[in-house]
Amino acid sequence: MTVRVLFFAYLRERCGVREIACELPEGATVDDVWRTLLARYDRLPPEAPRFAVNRLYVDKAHPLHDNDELALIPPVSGGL
Amino acid sequence: MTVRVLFFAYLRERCGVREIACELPEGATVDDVWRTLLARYDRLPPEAPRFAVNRLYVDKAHPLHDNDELALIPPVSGGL
Amino acid sequence: MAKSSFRVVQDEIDTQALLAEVGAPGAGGTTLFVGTTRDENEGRVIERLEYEVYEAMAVDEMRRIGDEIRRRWDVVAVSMVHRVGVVPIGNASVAVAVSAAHRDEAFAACRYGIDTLKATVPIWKKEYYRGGEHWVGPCHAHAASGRG
Amino acid sequence: MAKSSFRVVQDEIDTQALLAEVGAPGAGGTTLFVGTTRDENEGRVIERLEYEVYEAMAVDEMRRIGDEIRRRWDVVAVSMVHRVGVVPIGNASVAVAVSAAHRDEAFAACRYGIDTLKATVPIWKKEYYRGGEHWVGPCHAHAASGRG
Repeated sequence: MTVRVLFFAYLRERCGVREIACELPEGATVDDVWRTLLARYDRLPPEAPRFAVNRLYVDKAHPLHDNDELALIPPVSGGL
Repeated sequence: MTVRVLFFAYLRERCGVREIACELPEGATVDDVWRTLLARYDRLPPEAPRFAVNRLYVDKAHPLHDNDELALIPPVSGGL
Repeated sequence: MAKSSFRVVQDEIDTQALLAEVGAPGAGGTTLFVGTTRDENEGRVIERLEYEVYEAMAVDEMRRIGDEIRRRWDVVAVSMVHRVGVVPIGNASVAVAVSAAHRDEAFAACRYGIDTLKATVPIWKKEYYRGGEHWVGPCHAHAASGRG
Repeated sequence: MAKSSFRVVQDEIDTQALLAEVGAPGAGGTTLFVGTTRDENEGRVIERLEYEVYEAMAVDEMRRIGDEIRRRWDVVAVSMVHRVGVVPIGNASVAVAVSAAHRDEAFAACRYGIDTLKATVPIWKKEYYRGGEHWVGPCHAHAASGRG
């Protein structure tokens, strides 16, 4: 299955990418994607950000499905 | 000494007067004026309103001076 | 730059001007409360609303509330305005705006401002409804009079 | 008549329109919070501010906050708007307006609205100051880079 992964703010700048497609085995979770990204992007900080799947916050154990949109959400700072 | 007495809202309507001048002996207090008014205006309710002298809330024992402006302040209801 | 003001007006309240005047580059948050005249009170359908004011004291009293706010909270500016005379239903009758570096102060001070204004500023509301009229306040203030 | 809305905009926030849309004859009180960009943060003089947004989720998240407000408090309408892109210093970057029959609800719900928006809505602020730039957030988000 394929999942779109979105990068924002300092994660986007650090990794130099706004969006990638990830090929994953069936049953993969958010955490599986995160480990894949850590291996691929040296400049990703080791502490995980928050995650959203299809625009809803989820935890790392959340199972993914084909065509899901997974966003890495660094600490938000709107409303200031 | 002379004190101006101001009537507002339902007290103004009940007594049919907006402002009167009161002649008072030296040393008179707000309470002295209130008793005078009770004797003069049948339709004044017996429970006293709040009082302000020269635009500041005062208690009934407040001593008056010549040319003071004494306002009868029925329960306020602005800000709604 | 930021300016506090305390006013009684006869015409529409300009909330935009109020927000603008309390604003400043150091003020990160502004809280504005706007009180609007309602079409109903305790089951009565209100046809008209009129406010009477002891204007000189009302402005002084608002200024004193503003001074107290500045003593209690670290705010940038406070403005208050009350409309008097006939106020059409659904229109703003009162507005309180407070700007501060942080929103805790802006919220607390604005809340204190409207609460204290309602308790102390010498303004009186009269409701006209079908069949009578009524000075808003405790029950002895009722003065219904046959009209319809 | 009253209308709730949840928006991300690129241009000036129209607080007047926001107040108008949440207004209704049954709404006696409206509380509006406006957050304004400041010229200073932690001792740095800010020259420019830019907000990045995950727009689709930001709007969804604001709508969820609005739903939660309506579950918790007896309000008439809730509107939220956040400006993104470059926001000049001293301009409104965010506004939350809540109308209710009574001011307790209007204040509590507005406060909850801005607090929750700040905690959950996916928007990020970047400050540009003399000598660097910085994504606002916990310290690991610092990314100063020589510019001047």
